[in-house]
This record gives sequence, C-alpha cells and structure tokens, in this order.
Amino acid sequence: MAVNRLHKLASRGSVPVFPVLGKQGDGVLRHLALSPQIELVDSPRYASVLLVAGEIPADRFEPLRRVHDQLPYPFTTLWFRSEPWPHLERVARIDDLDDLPGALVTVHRELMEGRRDSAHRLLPDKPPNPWEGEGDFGQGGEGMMGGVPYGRPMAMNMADDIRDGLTLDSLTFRLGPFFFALPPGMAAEITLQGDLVQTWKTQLAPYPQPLDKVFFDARERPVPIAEVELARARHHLHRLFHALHLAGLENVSLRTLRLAHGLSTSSTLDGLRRALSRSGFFRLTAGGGALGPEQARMIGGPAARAAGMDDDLRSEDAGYRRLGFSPVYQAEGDTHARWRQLLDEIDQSLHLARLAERDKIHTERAGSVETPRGPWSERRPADASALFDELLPGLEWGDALATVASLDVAALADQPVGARPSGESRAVGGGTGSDV
Amino acid sequence: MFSELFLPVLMVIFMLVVGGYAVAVLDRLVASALGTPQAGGIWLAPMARGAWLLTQHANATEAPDWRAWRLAPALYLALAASGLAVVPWSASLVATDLITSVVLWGSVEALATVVIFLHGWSANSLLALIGGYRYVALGLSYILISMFVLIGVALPAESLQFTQVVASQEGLWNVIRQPLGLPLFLIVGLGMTFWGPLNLADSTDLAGGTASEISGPPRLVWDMARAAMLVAFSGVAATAFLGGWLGPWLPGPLWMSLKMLAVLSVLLLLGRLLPRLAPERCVTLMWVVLLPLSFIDLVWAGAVALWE
Amino acid sequence: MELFALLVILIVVLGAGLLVQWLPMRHQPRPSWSQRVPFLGGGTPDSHAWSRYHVRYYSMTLLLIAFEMEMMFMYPWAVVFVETGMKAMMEMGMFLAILSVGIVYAWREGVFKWQ
Amino acid sequence: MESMNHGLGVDIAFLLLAALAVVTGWRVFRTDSMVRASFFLLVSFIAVGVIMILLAAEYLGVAMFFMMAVEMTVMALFMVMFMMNPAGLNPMNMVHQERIAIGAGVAGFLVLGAMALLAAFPDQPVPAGLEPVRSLGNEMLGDSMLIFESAGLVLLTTMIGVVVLSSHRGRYGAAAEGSMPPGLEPGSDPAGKPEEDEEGEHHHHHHHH
Amino acid sequence: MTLTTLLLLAAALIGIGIYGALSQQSFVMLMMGLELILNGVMLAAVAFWAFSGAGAPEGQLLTIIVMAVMAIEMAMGFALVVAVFRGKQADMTESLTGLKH
Repeated sequence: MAVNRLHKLASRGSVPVFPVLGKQGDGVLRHLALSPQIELVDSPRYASVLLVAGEIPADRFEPLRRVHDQLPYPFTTLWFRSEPWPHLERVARIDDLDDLPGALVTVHRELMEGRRDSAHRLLPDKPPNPWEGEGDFGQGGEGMMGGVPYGRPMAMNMADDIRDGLTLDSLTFRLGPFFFALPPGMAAEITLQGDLVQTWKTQLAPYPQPLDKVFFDARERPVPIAEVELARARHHLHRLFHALHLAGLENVSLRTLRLAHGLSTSSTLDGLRRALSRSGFFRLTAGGGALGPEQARMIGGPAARAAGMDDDLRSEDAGYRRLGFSPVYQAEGDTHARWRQLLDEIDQSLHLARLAERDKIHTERAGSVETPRGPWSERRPADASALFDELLPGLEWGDALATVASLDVAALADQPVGARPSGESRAVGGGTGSDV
Repeated sequence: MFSELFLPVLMVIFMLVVGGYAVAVLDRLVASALGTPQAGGIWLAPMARGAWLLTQHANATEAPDWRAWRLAPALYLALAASGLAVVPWSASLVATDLITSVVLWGSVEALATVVIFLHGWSANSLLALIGGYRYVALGLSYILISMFVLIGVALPAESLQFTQVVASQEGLWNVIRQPLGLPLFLIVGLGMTFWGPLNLADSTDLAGGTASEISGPPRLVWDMARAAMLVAFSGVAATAFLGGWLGPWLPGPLWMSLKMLAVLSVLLLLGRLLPRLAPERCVTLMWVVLLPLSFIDLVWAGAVALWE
Repeated sequence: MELFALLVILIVVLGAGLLVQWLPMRHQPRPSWSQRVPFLGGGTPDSHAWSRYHVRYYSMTLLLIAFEMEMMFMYPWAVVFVETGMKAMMEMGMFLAILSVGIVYAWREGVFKWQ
Repeated sequence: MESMNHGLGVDIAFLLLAALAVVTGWRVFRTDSMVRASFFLLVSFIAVGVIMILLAAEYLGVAMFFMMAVEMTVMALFMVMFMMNPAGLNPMNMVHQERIAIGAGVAGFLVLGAMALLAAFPDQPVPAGLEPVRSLGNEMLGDSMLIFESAGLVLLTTMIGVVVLSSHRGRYGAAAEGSMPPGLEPGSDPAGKPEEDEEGEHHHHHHHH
Repeated sequence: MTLTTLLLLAAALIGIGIYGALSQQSFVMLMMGLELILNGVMLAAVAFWAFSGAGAPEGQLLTIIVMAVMAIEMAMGFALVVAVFRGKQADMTESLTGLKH
C-alpha cells in the first residue's frame, strides 16, 4: 500500500523531460520552457521522459540510441513531429505543439502510476570492450597502464600541454549531437588536458537553422521594415535565452523568452539590460574566444560587427537610410563583446521597428537582406562550425562553452520557420507557424 | 543520560528534516517571486520530487569507486549535521556545546571540500571529474576568508564557543559592529554549498557536474545534504553575526529560526540573481579582493574589541 | 560528553544517509552496460575519466598549505586578544604583514591564473 | 574536563580510535587508488585528532581536522597528478626493498615501544581547571613570541620557494625559455652546458634546463 | 588511556610511517610515509603534554610547530616534484638522481 502511495505522490510533481533536438527542434524547447508543469533537465539521468523534438537525421541515430538507454528506469519516450522507431512499443507521437505539454504530463503520470510500463534498453548489455577474467588479475588490464581495465583503456599522455609544459594525461572524447550547450545537432571530438581544451574537431555540423518567413520575402519584394526588425530581435532574444541558461541565470533567461514571445514595437529591453549588467554578466562570467579579422569576415553578421567590422547590408538600403540607420559595432570581438553587440542590435531593431511602423516604411532593395545570422546576398550564409577548431583550443571548459553559445555558426535552412520539410505529408496542424 | 545524548540527536535530526524541507519550499517561493511559475502546490512539490527520486532507479557508471560514490552524499549530510549540532538555539538549548565550536565549523568547511571532490572523483566520468576539480580550486580559497571572518567574530567573545560569541553580542550585534563580516561570510556560504554564482561543482555547463551521473535515491540524499548544509550555514551565520537567540519579546529559538530564514532567503535570492563566475576569475577574486577585505574586517574587529 | 554526543550524531546521520540510498536500491537490478556509459550528449569517451588530471591551480594549492598555518596561530591569538590588548594587535599585525608579502609576490607571479 | 578521569567510555573510545588510526595508516600503503590512500591518511589523522580531544587538548584536536583536511586534499590532487595508474584500476605493486622497509618499521616500533614501557616519565597530569586555548594564546604572545614570529618568517620563505619552484610562467615569461646558467667568467658562454645543446639554439622543450 | 598506551600507539604509527617511507617507489607516496611519522610524533607530544608535562603551554606550541613542519615539508616536497616533473616526466625515486639537469 505504501509503495503505490509513493508512486501517486511522485506522479503529481513537475514532469522531468530530457529534450533531444532534431531539425527545427529548438522552437519546441522554447515553447516547453514557458509551460510551468514541464521541467527541462540537462542530463538524461534526471529525466523520466525522453522527448525527441523534430526529425533526427540518420547519421545521429546511434547517439540517440545511446542517450535513450541512459535514462534510468522507469522511463519512456515521446516523439514530436518525428517518426518513432518501429521496435518501440506503445510510443506516443505528437504533431501539434499546443497539446505537447499535456501529452507529456499524461505520459509521465501513466508511467508513475504503473499504467504504462517503462521502455527497454535498445543497445546490447555488453561492456565497451570485453574484460571479465582477462589481464593480470582478471580486471582486463596488464601491467601498470595497459589493457582495458573494466572495459576501457587507461588515458595516456598524447602531447605536451600547450600552456605550462607539464605533459600529463589528455582525455579524448566525442561531445555528442544532443549536448544542450552545443548548437542543436553539432558534435565534436575534443581532447582536454585538465579542463583546458587542447584540440577541438567539429564532426557533425549543427542543423541548418530556419529563419522567419519575412527574410525570405524580403529577398523578393519590399516588406515592412518593422516586421523584419522584430523578427531579427526575436532571433537574437532566442539565442540569449540559451546562453543565460548556460550561465546559470534561470529567471532572467525565462524573462528573455517571455519578452521574445510577446515581442511588439512597444516592448523595450531596459529592465533586462540593467539586470544583466548589474549581475556582472558582462564582466565576471566565462569569456574569451576573441575572433581574428579573417575569422570575423568568414562568419559575418553580428559576430563580425562585435569584432569591429561595421559592414551591414541594411546601410545600403534606402528605406533604412531614411530611418537614419547606422551600424552599431564593438571592438574586442570576444564573448562579452558579442553579448553587448547582441543587446545593442536588439535595442536598435526595436527602435527602428517603432519608427518604421509609424511611418510605414518598406525595404527598397530586393535580392539581398541582412539576416540575424549574416548578410544573405546571392548565397545563403554557410555553416561556420569549422571556426571552432582554431578558436577553442587553449580555452578552459567554461570559456569554451560560453564561446560556443555566443557564436551563431549554423547555416540557414532553405525553408522558413514552421514550413514542414518537403518529405512530410501532412501540413502543420492548428498553431500559427510564427510562434514556433 | 537522556538529555545528554538523545536530545542532541533528536534536535539535529529534527533540524535536518524541517530545515531541508524549508529550503526546498523557500527556493520555490523565491523562484516564483522572481517570475519562474511553479507547477502544483509549492508546499507539495518537494514531497513529490522526493517520492519521484525514491521510485527512480539509481544509476551506475562503468567502473566507479562504489564505496566512495555511495559514501560521499551521506558524508556531506553528516557534515551538515555536525554543523547544525554546533548551532546554539538558546543559552542552554544547544546540541553539542564544544569549547572550540568555531574551529569545528572551520573544519566542517574544509572537510566539505574533501567530500565534494570525492563525489566528483568516484563517479569516474569526465563531466563529474571536471566539476570536482573545479570546485576544489574554489573550496580551498574560501576557507581562508571564512576563518578570518570567524576569528573576527571570536575576538570580542574572547572564546571560540558559539554560545560565548552570542553572549558577546548582548549589546550590539556583530553585523553592525563588524560591517564587512556578514557579506564576506555570505560569499563563503555560497561557496560552501556551491549555490548560485559559486556553483562550480554541479553547474549547468557540466550537465550537473559532480551530480551528472547520479539518479534516484543517491541524488535525493545529495540534494537533501545540500539543503541541510544551507540550513547549517545559515544557522552559523545567524549565530555569528545576527546575535543568535538574542532579541526582545520573542523566545530565543523563535528568534533563531527567524534569523536563519532571513539568511536563507538572502542566499537563495543571491543564487537566483547572479550568474556563475568563471573559475579562474573566482580564484583571483577570492585571493586578491576578498582576502584583503577580510584582513581589514579582522583589524576593524580588533580595534573595536579593544576600545569597547 | 559533548564529544560523545557529536560522534553519535555523526554516526546516526551517516547511517541514515546510507540507508536512504541502500533500502530502495535493494531490489533494483544492476543497470545495463549501455546505461552506464557516461553522458556526453550521445558521444563516447576514449578512455577512463580517471587519469593524471592536469590540475591548473597547483601552485595556488601549495601556497595555501603554507598560508593555512597562519590559521593555526590565529585562533589562540583571538582568544587572548582582549586580555593582552595592543601588544597582541602589533604582533599579529607583523605576522599578517609577513604572510601578505608572500601573497602579493604570488599574485605578481600569476599564481592565481590557470597555469 | 571530566574526560580525563579515565572513565570506562573514554578507554573504549580510545581503543577504537587507536585501532582505526593504525588500520587506516596501514591501508594507506596497501590500497591501489591514490585518492583512497590520501583519504585513508585523513581518517587516520582525524582519529588522532579525536584522541587529542580526549586528552583535553581541545583546540589541537579540532585544528588537526581542518589542517589535515586541506593538506590531504592537496595531497590527493598531487598524487593523482604524478602517479601512474592513479585510480588503481590495474592493481599494482609499487614497492621496492620490501624486506628492509618492514625490518626498519618493526625495529622502530620495538625501540620506541620499549622506551614507552620501560622509561619512567614524570606523572604530572594536566591541572583540572586549565583552559588549553587560553594558555596557548598567552604563551604564544608572551614568552615564546619569538617562535611565533620566526614561524611566520619560515612560512614566508616557504611561500616564495614554492612559487619559484612550481609556477612555470613568472612575470618575466616562461621559466624554461632562455634561462641559461651563467658562465664561469662574466660574459663567457654558460658553464656546464651539456654537449648535445651545441647543435644550435633549437629550443627543445624536454631536455632544455 | 595511560601514557604508555598512547606512546605505544605513537610508536606503531611511526613504525608504519617508516615502513611506508622506505618501501614506496614513488616520491609522493614517500611523503605520505613522512606525514604518518609526523602524525605519530604529534600524538606523542600531546600525550606528554597531557600526562607528564602538567599542561605546560610549550607542549601545545611544540605540537603546532610540528604541524608547521609537516605543512612546510609537504609544500616544498610537492613544489620539487612539480619542478622535476616538468624537466623529465619522472616520478620514481630511482630516476631522480640529479636535480640540476
């Protein structure tokens, strides 16, 4: 009797969900962050529901199986707008964003009250390397550092340390496509010595990120500037949301998300900017990762302007000139400069949107547009995740992840937000496309 | 025999349970006050979370140091209990009134660093290891500041006993007599319970740091131990700086719990408002800025103690 | 006698901490090897995490051991400070000055940076 | 301090703590994992600290706790940093000249044990009303102030020595670069330079010093 | 808990420390042995203070000085190990013949 009272009590709490992001999955993440009964967690060990949000490309199935098996019993999975694997039984698939939170709560409640039994492990129950009974004392290792004790080799020192000349063991590992601090879908092979990054090799580029429809229209015909600037500000606010969660500022990140959700020409940034600067976000948190001139030119957009380059396609557009637009830029080009640049650009966009809405001004120059990711004249901004391979070695772990969060490296998707990828048969259900 | 032995044990266990629950509820109150809506009843949510953790299976890594891994959360809870055992609730109502209780609290802080490193090390997983090592840099730095501040408090009391320290604050509380003391001690408290800006051990950029590989009952004990250490710290801070059980009208223990709740809410608020510091900047801040400040606080306390 | 009570408290709470972990886990099956892989966002490590970890603040720790000794001397000083009066203040001032010279030197040598 | 009047509880506690100290002291050299070795030593120190508290040296006992906690943490960091196979995954036997060591250990124990049993030491127990911390404080500030200040000076020299020896990057750049031993006569090429460095100023990381 | 039993315990700790210092190959483990020896010495000092030193304050000061010796010896020992390790990645006592090069 006591056990099921415990289970009944456990089912009433908030639902711990570990989100795994597929294509266009981060929109789902932002939607769930606003619903109070869902608790998005950073590690699968803390979750009882694995949410697969968005379509996962085939080359990331193996890491997904690994993460699926890392949830402790009792757990289950829920697939949002992506095809569940055939051999999982009784798996829920949701397509409409609005009833996703409700579905998560019911799945969790069923799981806790035993009405739904836990999912099973997919991968075989075998150690990474066979070791029982082998080696000197049956633990799979020989001598001091040899063999595969307990299934894994011992760390050996590969190279001199790049900073203080003590050659100690370096740890090489692959940080997977589903690590929340990396852009969705990006995977990298990292070698650390201590907590200092020695080498960083990006293996899987992040998913191409969808942009608002208004940027696609702006290339064909004049569009109201207010709409373009609001979409730009919303994009920057979404990136700020992820970085603030990484820096440990939960409340301010949710405030940023609410601001982005209900963004209009009347909303302002002052309260948020004061909260950030007063809490020392621009001075004491992890920083570093300064861009060189040619790196800045390669990535373009706000990151380049943070490094002192003041090229902005908007300054060639007559409509913007009439509004008195002049590009704002920083000098240092490191992580803190990029955050200051982002906040200045949001302020500027809101100011331009207010003016443009009052005077109904449209963009004049079709054919090229300044997207929040970078200038888009004839070719869409390509993926720049190779930039990390030279930028991150030499940084401490916290600084490296802060630099990754501050650089928008994903390429632009060919479809705007909300439009279903061509392969999908049914068009999206109710929910308006723009709020994803 | 009873009052000598079982009363202290019951007192400490009562403080652990009620204090831990109070921390969980207060944390959710502060979160909802700052704008993060909390699902379900704030009073019920900690119970539900505890029940969920008890039903969840415990995780294991490939080759952990099993004994140390299971022992670390329990050791951290025991340290919190010994901290609470030293906190005096009234002139006579104190669990264990050692002559050198201030030094014992200093050693609880030093041993907390050992236990948190052990928790990170024994999981044999990368993110936990980085969390453990990063925390030791902070853990070894805040011990000095805490000791200078506590010595400053022990000066007017002319003894290393918390009951004497409270007695010495009869006329004027230390928070007014030694203005630099409480802010520095709050920073030490954040460091000791790796909460908010000084959370280098279980931070979000390490997916939970030392606790990234535990789930189920071990994680419940780790969270309870963290909450208990917060309560123990706020008890010591209230005793050392806010005049412990002293106060007009209300009985001693009531004053003590009010002051502990005040210190707790300040800590939880700081935890929610400030971003996490970079470890390197944190160590430099502690050694180059806060240590000289604690020197000044000590000299100030000495001067005041002399001229009183 | 207080010491005995403190030891009993430690043992009781330590036992409670271990019991709360052990009781629910008694009838839980040992997790499978696929669950025990450390969480790296779906990636895999090449080796054990246990290695000769390159601590970056080793000179700070050595400095700390020397500085920690000061604590040992300061606690008894605090107890007799008010009795001995200004003499104690002068002596401890000299002691603190000597040791803060060491810290300023270490700071100039960049010991508090990640080596 | 009634703990001094040899109550039965105190004797039992003493025996338990003595056993704990010796066993953990022994396990320090028998265990494979370096972190376990240093924390076994910490437990041994804590046991000795509690015995000190039983001996009415309250301050020294508790001071042992925090002092040894810090030292054993640092000991654990350095042992893991410099020892091969730090976590003892491959059981190893890092022992040499085993027989001599056991002999010396046992001999040391026997000699000191005999001294403890046979020698007659004056029997002047601690006076009941003594406040250990206060007497230590007065002693430190009064008669043996010289010891107290010279200890501070020795600590300063240790701090400077430690920083010189261990930090790689000082104010004037990395220690290894360009640091050549001075010549015998002023201005001559550095004395005692090993031959293989002759083949040009190619700065090799490993065997440069 | 008489003086002799305390001294026997101190002798046992010193014996184990001597065994540890002589038997271990690694420099760091050798220092563990030295620490254990100093642990025994401290216990003996406090025992003498409590039983035959009539609570003389010099006894406690001697214990604090022994603790200072332990701290200084440990700090210098590890600094030497770092300096030598940076030169040639050696940690075994046999190979540490010369400190110069």
